[in-house]
Amino acid sequence: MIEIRFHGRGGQGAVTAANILASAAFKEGKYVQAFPFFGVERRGAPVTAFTRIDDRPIRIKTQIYEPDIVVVLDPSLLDTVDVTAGLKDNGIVIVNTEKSKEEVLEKLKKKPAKLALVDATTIALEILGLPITNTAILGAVAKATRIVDLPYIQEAIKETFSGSLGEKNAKAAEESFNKTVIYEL
Amino acid sequence: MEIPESVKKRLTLPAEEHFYAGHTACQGCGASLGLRYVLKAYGRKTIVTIPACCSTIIAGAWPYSTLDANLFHTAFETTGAVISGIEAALKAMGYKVKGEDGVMVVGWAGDGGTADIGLQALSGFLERGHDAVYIMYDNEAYMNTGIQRSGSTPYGAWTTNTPGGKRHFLEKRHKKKVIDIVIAHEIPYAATASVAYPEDFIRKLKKAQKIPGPSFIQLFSPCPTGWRSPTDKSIEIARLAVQTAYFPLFEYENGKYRINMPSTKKEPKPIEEFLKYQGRFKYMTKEDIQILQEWVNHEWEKLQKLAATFG
Amino acid sequence: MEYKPIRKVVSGNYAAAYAVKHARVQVVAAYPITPQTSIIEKIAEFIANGETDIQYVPVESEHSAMAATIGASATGARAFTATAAQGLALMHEMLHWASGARLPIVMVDVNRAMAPPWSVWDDQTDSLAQRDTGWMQFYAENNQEVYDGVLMSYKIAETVNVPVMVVESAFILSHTYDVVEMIPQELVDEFLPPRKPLYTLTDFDNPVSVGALATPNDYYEFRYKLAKAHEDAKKVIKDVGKEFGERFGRDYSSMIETGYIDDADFVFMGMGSLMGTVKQAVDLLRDEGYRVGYAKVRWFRPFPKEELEAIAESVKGIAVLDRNFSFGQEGILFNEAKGALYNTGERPLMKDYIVGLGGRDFTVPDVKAIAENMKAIIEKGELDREVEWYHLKR
Amino acid sequence: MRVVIELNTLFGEKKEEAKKLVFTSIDQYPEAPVTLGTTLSNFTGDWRTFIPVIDESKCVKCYICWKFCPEPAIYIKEDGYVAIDYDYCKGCGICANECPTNAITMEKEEK
Repeated sequence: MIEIRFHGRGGQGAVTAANILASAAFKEGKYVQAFPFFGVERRGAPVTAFTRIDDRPIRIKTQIYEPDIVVVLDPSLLDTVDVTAGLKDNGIVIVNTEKSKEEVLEKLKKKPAKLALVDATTIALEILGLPITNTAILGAVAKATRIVDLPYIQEAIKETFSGSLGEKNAKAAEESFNKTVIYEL
Repeated sequence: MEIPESVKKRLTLPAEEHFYAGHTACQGCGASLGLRYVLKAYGRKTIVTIPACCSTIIAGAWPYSTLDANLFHTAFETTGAVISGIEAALKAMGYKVKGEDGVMVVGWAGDGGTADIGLQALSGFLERGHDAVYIMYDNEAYMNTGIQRSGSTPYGAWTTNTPGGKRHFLEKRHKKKVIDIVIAHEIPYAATASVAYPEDFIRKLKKAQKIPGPSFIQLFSPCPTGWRSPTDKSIEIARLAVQTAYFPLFEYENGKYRINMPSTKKEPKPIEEFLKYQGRFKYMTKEDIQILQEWVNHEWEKLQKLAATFG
Repeated sequence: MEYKPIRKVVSGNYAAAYAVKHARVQVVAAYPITPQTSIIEKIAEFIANGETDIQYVPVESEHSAMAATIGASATGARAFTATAAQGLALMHEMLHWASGARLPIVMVDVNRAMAPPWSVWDDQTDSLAQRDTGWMQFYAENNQEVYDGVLMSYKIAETVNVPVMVVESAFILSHTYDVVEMIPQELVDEFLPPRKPLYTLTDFDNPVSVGALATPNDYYEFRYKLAKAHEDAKKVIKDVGKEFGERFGRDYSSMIETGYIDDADFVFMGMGSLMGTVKQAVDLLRDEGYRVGYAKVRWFRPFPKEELEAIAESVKGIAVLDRNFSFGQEGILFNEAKGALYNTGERPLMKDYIVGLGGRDFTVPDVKAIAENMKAIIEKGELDREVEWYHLKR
Repeated sequence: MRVVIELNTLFGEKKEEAKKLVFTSIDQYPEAPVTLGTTLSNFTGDWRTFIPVIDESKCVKCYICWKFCPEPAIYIKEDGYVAIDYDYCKGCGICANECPTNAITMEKEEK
């Protein structure tokens, strides 16, 4: 079972990202589970969301404490939230940022096995005209983790957002896939 | 037996009877008369909902029913909600609701079940616009539990929880204007009616049947037991309530007010006329009567202005 | 028609909404409350898209939600509502009305803790406090069981004319997306034909009055009829559960789902979503050599006394996991289970663990810790204490 | 005085058919609390203290009494005059009070 934790801010679509990732994995024939941190967070507050992916039905009904993968949608969270809390030793961290590998590593409490960086905000602004990074970041997830192939993610995005909005978001994911830089640490 | 054909055309009310005798209403009960009139107006293709009130008992204890129509008994505060559900179900099941040949969905609730505990459900029913008729039979107190004051009890009335006594502990608030609350929902049709004027009541019931959307009728309904009045005076008292303008007859239809006969007569009788047969008012002082008279005058003037301005 | 499931990734609440649509419910009257609201939002979306002709009554309170649902069901329609916690408590009076009038309403309750202090998280006390209202109660472990539970419940309710509450966990199911196998409409229709009401309010030639005053001479008999209906429902539940399994591959023929009972020293017994975590943990414990099993109580009302007795016969201990509490006594399932066994002579060691109240996460390590404690109790042959507030900060 | 009870009533056959329903075994009860008969089997006439008596010579066939009877227990005969079903009349006296020609009087009933 692979467990993924998303960190974002209310309104950025972390929960939607978790759901789209689950849907994409489901399309690949996996069993999935996606859920928000069961809180009462409002727009702008830090939020977390989770995705589980497995080859067998997932029975466990708890929050994720030791993720395999952490996805950070908002770079400012690195300063306020311990995003690597509980991260497995071979864990992957994916961050939306324009900062360098060194700058990001300095902010992480635990060094991941793999770090993936992409400026998803700029991609989102260019393609969607909005700083909503949930779909763009999923391109980076596809590239860095190989748990789900990009076309499935794009398909799941188009199911979530209809018409041209879906197309644009799918394009954002692709753009992000291409621009993501991966560091094996 | 069948009413002779020669007589039928002379009757001022529908001949058919869908309200069975043998019920257990008190002698001289206004509510039982009101229910009889409702079924005369709407006939058997009617679903009546009755919450906790005297009519729960009047309608018959299991296994007997006083109504020759379908009836659902419900909890005190739920009339508005239950008739909403019935109407929705009828529509889902393909029935025509309201109108000449439609099924009539009727809520029949007392003043406590309407003005007090049932006000929220009434409001929901009204604002959602269901095709049903809500009738509040107003006997001005909780009679089924043994005469306790309700929001609809008038100023100066004795009830078992406004018992007068040394401290002159009578009802100190004027009657809640439920019909005004109803009209504030801007429903298509609302009216007052009285058991003393059954032709007017049935005309209003028929009108409510024709007009789509929610309708509301507040029916003045004497209770000899609770009002401490002679059983034979029920109709007379109800008539005096209209003639003194204590309970004027009027309609509100699509934003327009219309005062109905006989409330159109210019000079209402003094309020003492309405009070005279009723033991519940016997503790009122002259000052009390004056306070009630002033309230009646004020409300009557207000209604006349509404009718003149929005008639 | 061959059964080819339609697999979707949906939340527990959406699973409920799909089941309502597939059950061809005719009237829905509901009021928003967290975490139930997305059920009615989804139903509203189905209506807006023209996918269903449900008459939707957006009532002004939960009390009215149940009252309107009762009105609709009495008229003859298949009716649904949903709520949680405070809303369910507000409905309480009308829950009695629905069962007393013998209306086969199905309602989803999203288990949520009662305030104060305010909490929107999972806790079973809201639904268990409705224990004596005459409703049947089905507790779903996962989103699939929410979907299946609603469909089966209509069939069961309409057979015995008793309403059913399908219970799912706040957020843990209601807002968690999971894979649900849905059944094609034609096959649902075969499984669940249109309702045949016990009575309606639409026979205008033979009118009836429903729920009239019954004197002490008759009331008693009507109570017995309802009691008997619950007793009869046990067989109906098993039959419908079996038929569901034969048609759609998911068997619900037992009211308590068990695992590893045959060679278990002790079992975890509980209801709802926490049993998913328990199942996962039991597999891990088995790998580590623990002789442990599980007993997931699916139906709390009617209470599966006979099945419980069979379990009690084969194990030395039962660790009851109560995500609920009856103040002044103990966990509610624990209390029920002990009471049910008293006259059977089966006396396994039973301990009550109060877990997960108000959404406190109940994890695999927690199950393991309880297993450790339970193992020691069985080795010693006596309880350390009867009721343990497991998570309490000490 | 003893009043002769007329066979004709407002409810005719329905009154004839109405009977007390007695349940002596659980199997006789319906599954749900739905009614099975009318209240016509319940004769409320014995509630009376005073009994309305009609003087047909004063009756003008206005039917006001019929209109205001809360039971209802007043019916209209073939000849157009009104009569009272004393099986149901509770003796409230509304009919006498409302009668414009005083054709109905309330008399003390001997039982």
